[in-house]
Amino acid sequence: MSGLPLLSFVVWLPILGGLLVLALSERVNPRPVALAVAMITFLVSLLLYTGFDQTTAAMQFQEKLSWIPGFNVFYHLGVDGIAMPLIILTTFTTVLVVLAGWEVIKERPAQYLAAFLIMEGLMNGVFSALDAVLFYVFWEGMLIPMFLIIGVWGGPRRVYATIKFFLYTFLGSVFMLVALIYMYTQSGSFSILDFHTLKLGMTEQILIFLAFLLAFAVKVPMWPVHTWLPDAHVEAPTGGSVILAAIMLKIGGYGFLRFSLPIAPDASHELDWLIIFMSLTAVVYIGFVALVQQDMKKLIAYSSIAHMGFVTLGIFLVFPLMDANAGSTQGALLGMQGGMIQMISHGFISGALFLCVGVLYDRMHSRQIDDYGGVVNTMPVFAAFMVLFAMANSGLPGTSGFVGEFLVVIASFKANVWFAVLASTTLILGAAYSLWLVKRVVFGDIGNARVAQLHDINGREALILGSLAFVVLLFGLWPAPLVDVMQSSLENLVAHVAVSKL
Amino acid sequence: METVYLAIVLAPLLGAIVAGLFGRLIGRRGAHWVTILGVATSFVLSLYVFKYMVIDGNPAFNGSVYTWLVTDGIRMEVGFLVDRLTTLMLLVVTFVSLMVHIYTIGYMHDDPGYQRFFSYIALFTFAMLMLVMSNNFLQLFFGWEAVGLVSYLLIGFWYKKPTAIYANLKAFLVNRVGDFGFLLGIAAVVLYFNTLDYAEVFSVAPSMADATIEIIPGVQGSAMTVICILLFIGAMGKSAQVPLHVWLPDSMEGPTPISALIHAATMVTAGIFMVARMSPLFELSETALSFVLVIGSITALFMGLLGLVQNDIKRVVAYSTLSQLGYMTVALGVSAYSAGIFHLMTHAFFKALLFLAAGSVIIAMHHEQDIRKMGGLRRYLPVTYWTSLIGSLALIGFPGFAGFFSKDTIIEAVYASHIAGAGIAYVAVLIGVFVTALYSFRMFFLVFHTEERFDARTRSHLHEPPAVVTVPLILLAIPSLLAGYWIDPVVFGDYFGDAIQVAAAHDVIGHLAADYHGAWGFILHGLMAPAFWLAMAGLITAWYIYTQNRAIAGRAAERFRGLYRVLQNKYGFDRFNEVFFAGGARGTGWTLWKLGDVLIIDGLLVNGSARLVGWLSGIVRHVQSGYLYHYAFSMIIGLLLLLSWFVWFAPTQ
Amino acid sequence: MSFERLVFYTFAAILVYAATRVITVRNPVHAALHLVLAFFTCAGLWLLLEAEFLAITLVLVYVGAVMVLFLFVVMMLDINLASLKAGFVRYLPVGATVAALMLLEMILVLKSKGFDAASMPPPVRHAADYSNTRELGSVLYTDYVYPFEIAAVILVVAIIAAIALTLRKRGESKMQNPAEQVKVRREDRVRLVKMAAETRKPAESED
Amino acid sequence: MVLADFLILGAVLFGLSVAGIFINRKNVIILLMAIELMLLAVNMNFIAFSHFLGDISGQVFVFFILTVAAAESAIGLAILVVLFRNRHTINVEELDSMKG
Repeated sequence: MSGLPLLSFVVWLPILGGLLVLALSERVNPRPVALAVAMITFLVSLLLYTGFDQTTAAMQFQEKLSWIPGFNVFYHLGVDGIAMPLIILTTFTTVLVVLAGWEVIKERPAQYLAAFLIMEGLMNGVFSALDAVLFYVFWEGMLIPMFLIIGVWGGPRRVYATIKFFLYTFLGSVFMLVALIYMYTQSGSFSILDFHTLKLGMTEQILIFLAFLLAFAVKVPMWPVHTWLPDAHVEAPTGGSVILAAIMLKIGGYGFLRFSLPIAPDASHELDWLIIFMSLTAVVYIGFVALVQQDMKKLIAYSSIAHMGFVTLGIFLVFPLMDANAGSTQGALLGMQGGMIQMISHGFISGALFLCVGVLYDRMHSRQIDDYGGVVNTMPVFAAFMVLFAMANSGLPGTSGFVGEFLVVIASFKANVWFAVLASTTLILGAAYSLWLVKRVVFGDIGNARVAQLHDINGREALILGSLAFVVLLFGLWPAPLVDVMQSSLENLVAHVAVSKL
Repeated sequence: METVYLAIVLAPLLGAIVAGLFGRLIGRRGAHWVTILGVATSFVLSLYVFKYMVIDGNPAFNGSVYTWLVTDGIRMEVGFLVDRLTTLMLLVVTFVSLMVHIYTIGYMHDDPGYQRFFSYIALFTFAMLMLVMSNNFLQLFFGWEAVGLVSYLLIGFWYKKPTAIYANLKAFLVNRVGDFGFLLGIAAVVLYFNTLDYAEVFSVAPSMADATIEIIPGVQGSAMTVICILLFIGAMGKSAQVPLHVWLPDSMEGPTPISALIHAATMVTAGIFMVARMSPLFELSETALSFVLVIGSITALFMGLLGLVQNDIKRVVAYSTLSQLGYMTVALGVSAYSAGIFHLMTHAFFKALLFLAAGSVIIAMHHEQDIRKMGGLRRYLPVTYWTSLIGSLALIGFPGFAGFFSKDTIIEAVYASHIAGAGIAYVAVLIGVFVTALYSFRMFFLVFHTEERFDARTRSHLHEPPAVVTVPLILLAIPSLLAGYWIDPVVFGDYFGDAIQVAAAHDVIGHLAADYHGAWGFILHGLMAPAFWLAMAGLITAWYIYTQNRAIAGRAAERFRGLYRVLQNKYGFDRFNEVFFAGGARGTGWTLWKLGDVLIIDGLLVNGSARLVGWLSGIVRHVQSGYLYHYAFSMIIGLLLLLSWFVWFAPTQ
Repeated sequence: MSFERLVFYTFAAILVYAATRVITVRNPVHAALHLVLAFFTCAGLWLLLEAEFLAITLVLVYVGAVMVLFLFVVMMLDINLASLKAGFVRYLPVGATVAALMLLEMILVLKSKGFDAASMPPPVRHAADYSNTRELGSVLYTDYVYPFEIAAVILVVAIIAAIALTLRKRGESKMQNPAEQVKVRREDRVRLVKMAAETRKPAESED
Repeated sequence: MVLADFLILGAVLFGLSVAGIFINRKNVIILLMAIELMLLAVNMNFIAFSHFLGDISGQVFVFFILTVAAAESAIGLAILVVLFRNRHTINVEELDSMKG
C-alpha cells in the first residue's frame, strides 16, 4: 500500500471535495456529497493506521516533491506516531460535524460544508507537513475557513469574536514565521527534520523558543492568551465549535511536540518553569472561572482550556523530571504520553459536550444555563449521554478523560509534589463545574414551559453522540492501541530532548 | 479459578447492562430477575470461593487478567488478588447486595424508574467487587471512582427532588476531595515503588521505611507517613470520617435500599477495607496510625452525639453508621486490623438490617420519616419490631450479639494499645458506647413503644409490608445474632494469614489473644468490662426518658440550649462548607473571571491595545494639517536638526 | 584693499540687499525683479571666480526664462495681495531665529581651521587664453555624459508635465482626429439596398 | 578674496531664503522664489569650491542643478496655474483639503 500517496489523499481529497460541494451547491443537495467526501477521507485515514509501522519513530508515508527550488522548499509530507492519531481524530470529527450540521444549517449549507471539508484538508496538511513553508501555509490557511464559519454562521457577536480569533492566532504565528526564516538562513533548507538537528546557540534557541511559544500558546490556548476561545466558542455554530475544540487546540500541542521541544531543547529546559507555571495556573485559575459561567458553551470552553493546561504540563514535565532524577528521563515518557492521550481524549469529550449543547441550542435557541432545568424529564436518552460526557469531562476512570490526567499526575508527582497537588485539583474543580452544569441543566424538576415541549434526540443525533460515547469508553477501557502507536515516536522525542544542542 | 473470579465480578455487570439498556424490553419483572440472578450467582460463587479458600485452605490467587496500559516500565492492568480478606469482603458485599435486591422489589414497587434502579444497584455491586478484588492501585482507584459514580446516580435517583440532586452533587464532590488525596497517594506510591502492583509494593515496603520526601522545601518528611496519610485521606472521603463526613447524612435523600447497601454496608466500608489491605504500608508509619486513630475517635464520639438530636429515622441510623465507622477506623488506628474488618462485617449485617427495618417502617407509614409522628408500631409491624430489636441490641453491643464481640474487641484493643492518642481514643470510644445505646434505643422506643402519634388514616392501612420486604429482614437478623461467634477464627485465629501484616510492636490483638479463651469466656469477661455497663446505662436512661418521662428531654434541651443548638446544626460543618468552600469557590471564580479575564486580559490587553492604537492614530492625524507651510516648516526644522547634529555631535574622524 | 576685493564686496552687498528685498517686499512683481537683480549680481560674482560659462548660463537661463515665467505667472493670476500679506510677521520671529541659527552654525563650521587661507592652496590663476567653456565642455561630454542625458530627460519631462497640467481643451474647436478617420469600415459608409429592376416605358422617355 | 568669504555669502543667502520661507508662508510664489534663492546660494558654494580647489566638477554639478532648478520652477508654476484655475486662489490657508 505504500505506493499510494496516502497523505496527499488525506490532505487534498477533502479540499477538492469541498470545492466540488461548492461548485454544485445549487443543483444538488450538498449534504450527502459532503458526507461521502468526509467518509472517504476517514476511510483513507484509517489506511494510515493499518499501514503504520509502530516500531520505528521515523517519518512514514513520506512524499517529497520539489516545490520552490529557488528557496530549496519541498512539498514534503510525512507522519509519525505523534501526528497520525491527530489526523484520524480530524477525519473522524469532521464526519460527525458534517452529520451534525445536517438539518440545522438552513442558509447556504453548501458553503458551510465546503468550509469544513477544506478546513479538514488544511488541518491534515498541518499535521503531515514536514516542510516549514508548507506547514506555515497550511497553518495560516486553516484560519480562513474557521474565520468564515464563525463570521457567517455564528451568533450575534460573531464579527467581534471571529476577528479577535483571527488576529490573536495571526499575531502569534507571525513570530513563528520569523523563526522559521531565521532557521532557514542557518540551515539552508526548510525541512523540519533538518531544523531538529540544526546546531543553535543558547540565545538563538531562547528567541526561537519564545517565537514558537507565542504561536502555540495562543493556539493551545494557554492561560494568559486564552480569552479568544470563549468568545469564539460562544459565537461559533455547533459544528464550528466542535472542530475548534476537537482539533484546532491540538495543533498548539502538536506544535510544541514537533517544533519547540526538538528544535530548542535547551531553551525549553531553561524556560520549562514558565510553561509549567502557565499550565498550572490554567488548570486552577480557569477551573475556578469555569465554575461561575452562566453560558454553557463558555463553561465548556473554559473547561477545555483547563484540560489543555494538562497537555502542556504533561509535555514539559520531561525537564523537571530530568532535573529531579539527575538527567535520567525515567517517567518523562509517562508525562508526554499523558499529554498526548489527553489531547486525543479531550478532542472527543469536548467535541461531544459541544454537540450536546448544540442539540439543546437547536431546540431552545438559548445557551444560558438558567433557561434550562429538568431536561431529563423530557429528553432521557440525551440526559444519559450528557451525564456520561460530563463524567468523562471530570476524568472518571473508565472514560478516556481519566487516562491522560492519571498519567500526567503520576509524572508530575515524580517531578515535584506541588505540581501534582495543583494539577490534581482538577479532580475537584472539573467535577464541580461539570456536575453543577449537569445538575442545573439536566436534573431537577421541569424548569419552564419550553423545557416541557423538548423532544428527545432523533436518530442522527443519537448516532453522533453514540459513536462519540463508544470512542470515549473504548479509549477509557482499552487505551493500548492509542499508546502503542505513539510509543516509539515519544521515546525518540524524549531521547532527542535529553541531548543538549549547545 | 480465574474464570470463577471473573464470573463473580462480571455477573452483576451483565445484569446491570441488560437491566439498564434493555429495561423497557424485559419489563419490570425481567429487570429484577436479571439483576438478582447476577448478584445471586456472584454470592454463590463467593460461598464457593470461601469454601475453596478458607475451608480447603488453598493459597491466595493473585494474577492479572487484562493489561490496560504499559508505559515507561509501569504495568497498569486489571488483576485479581483473592485472599482470605477478599473472600470475607466478597461474602459481605454479595450477601448484603442480594438482600437489598430482594428488598427493593417491595420497596420500589410503584416507582417509574424501577429497571433503572435495579441496573444501578447491580452496577454498584460490580464496582464494589472490582474494588475489593483488585490487586493493584489503578484498579482500586477505578473501583473507587466507579463506586462514587454509582452512589451519585443512586442518591440523585429521584432527580425531581431538588434536595436529592443537591445531595448527590455534594456526595460526589466530597468523595472527589477524598479521591484527590487518594490519587496523590497513588502517585507517591508510583514515585517510590515505580509499580502499581500490591505484591511488589508490599514486598519492597519494609526497605522504604525510612525513605524521605521533601514536601515543604528543606523539611525532610518520612515518605511512608505521607503516602499513608494521603491514602487515608481517600479513605476518609469514602468512609465519611470527620471533615469529609458531611455527605453521608445528606445521602439519605436516596431511596432506603441504597442507604442500606451503599451507605451502611458496602461503599462506606471501602475505606476501611483499603486501609486494612494497605496494612503493610500503614505499619511502617507510627504517625499515620495515630492520625487514623485520632480521626476515628473524633468521628466515633462526635457523630454519635449528633444521633441524639435527629428526628428523621434514616438520619439517626446514618449518624450511627458514621459513629460505627469511627469505631472501625479506631480499630485500624491501633493496628487491630482484623478486629476492624470483623466489626465491618458484623456492622454490615445489623446496620443493613436497621436500615431495611427503617425502610419497612417508612413503607408502612406511607413515606413518613419523622419519628415524632410514629409510636407504638409494635402491634402493627411485629416482624419489623423483632428484627430491629435484634439489630439495635447488636448495634449497642449487647452480650451475645454480633456487635458485642466486634465492638468490645476494638475497645479492648484500644485499651491495650500504646500508640500516641490511644488514651483519648479509649475515653471517646467508651463515651461513644453510652451515646450509641442512648440514641439507638431512643429511636427504638419512640418508634415502637410509646403512644401512637399518627392520625387514623395512616392507622387504617398500617400493615406489615409484604414478604419480599420482611424475608430479607429475617435473613439479615440471623447473622446479626450469630456472626459474633466467628470471632474465634477471624480475629484471634490467623484467619487473615498474610493478607494483614501487623508489626510486632503494635500487635494488640496478639496481646488480647493471651487472655482469650473461647467465645463464652469472652462474653463472661465482657460482662465485667465497663463497655457493657455503659451500654446498659444508655439503654435504661433511654427507656426512662423516652417511655416514662419525656419532659426530661425537653428540659435538658432547654438547659443545655447552647450545646443543643451546636448539635442541632451539626457543629456548623455544613454551613462552613457551604459558605467557605462553595461560596469561596464561586467567589474566587467570579473575581478571577471578572477581574482577571474580563477586566485585565480582555479589557486591558486585548481591547485595550486596540483602543491604544486608535488613540495614538488620532493624535498622529493632526500632524497632517493640510497647510503647505506646515510641511515646509517641518522640512526646514528637520534640516536644522540635521545640521546641528552634524555640527555638534558628528564623530570627527 | 585690492580691486578684486572691492568688486566682491559691492556685489555681495547688492546681492544680500536684493535677497532681503525679495522676501520682504509686498508686491510679488517687485520680489521677482529683485530676484533678477540678485541673479545678475551673482553672475558677476561667478565671473569673479572665473566661471564665466555658468555666469552667462545663469543670466540666460534663469533670468531669461525662469524669471520671465515668474513674472508672466504673477501678471496672469490676479492675486489679491491683501490676504497674502496678512499675518506677515506672525512667523517672523520663528523664521528669523531658525535662519540665524543655521547661519550661525554654518559660519561656525567655516571658522574652523579647514577653510582659512592658510590651509587652502592659493587659487590657480588661469592663463589669458584659458576657456572655461572648453574645459567644462570637455569634462561634460566625456565623464558626465550619462548625467547629461538624464538632465536632458528631466527637462523633457518638465516640459511635457507643464503642458499636460495646464492644457485645456476648448469646447468649440473643431479638430480632426486622424485615428478616428482611419478606423472606418466599409459597412459604415456604403449600404447596398436590393431594389426591383424598373423598365423604362418607351413613351415617357421621349419628353 | 578668500574662499571663506564666498561661503559666508552663500550661508547668508541660504539663511535669508529660509527666513523668506518662514515669513511669507501664505504666498506660494514668494516660496518658489525663496527656493530659487536657496539654489542660488548652493550654486555659489559649488562655484567657490570649484574655483579655489581648481576642480571643474563643482561647476559641472552647478550646471545640473540649474537644469533641475529650471524644470522644478516650471512645474511649480504650472501647478500654481492649474491650482488657481480650479480654486481661484493660491492662498495656502484656503487650500487645506488634503487634511489628514
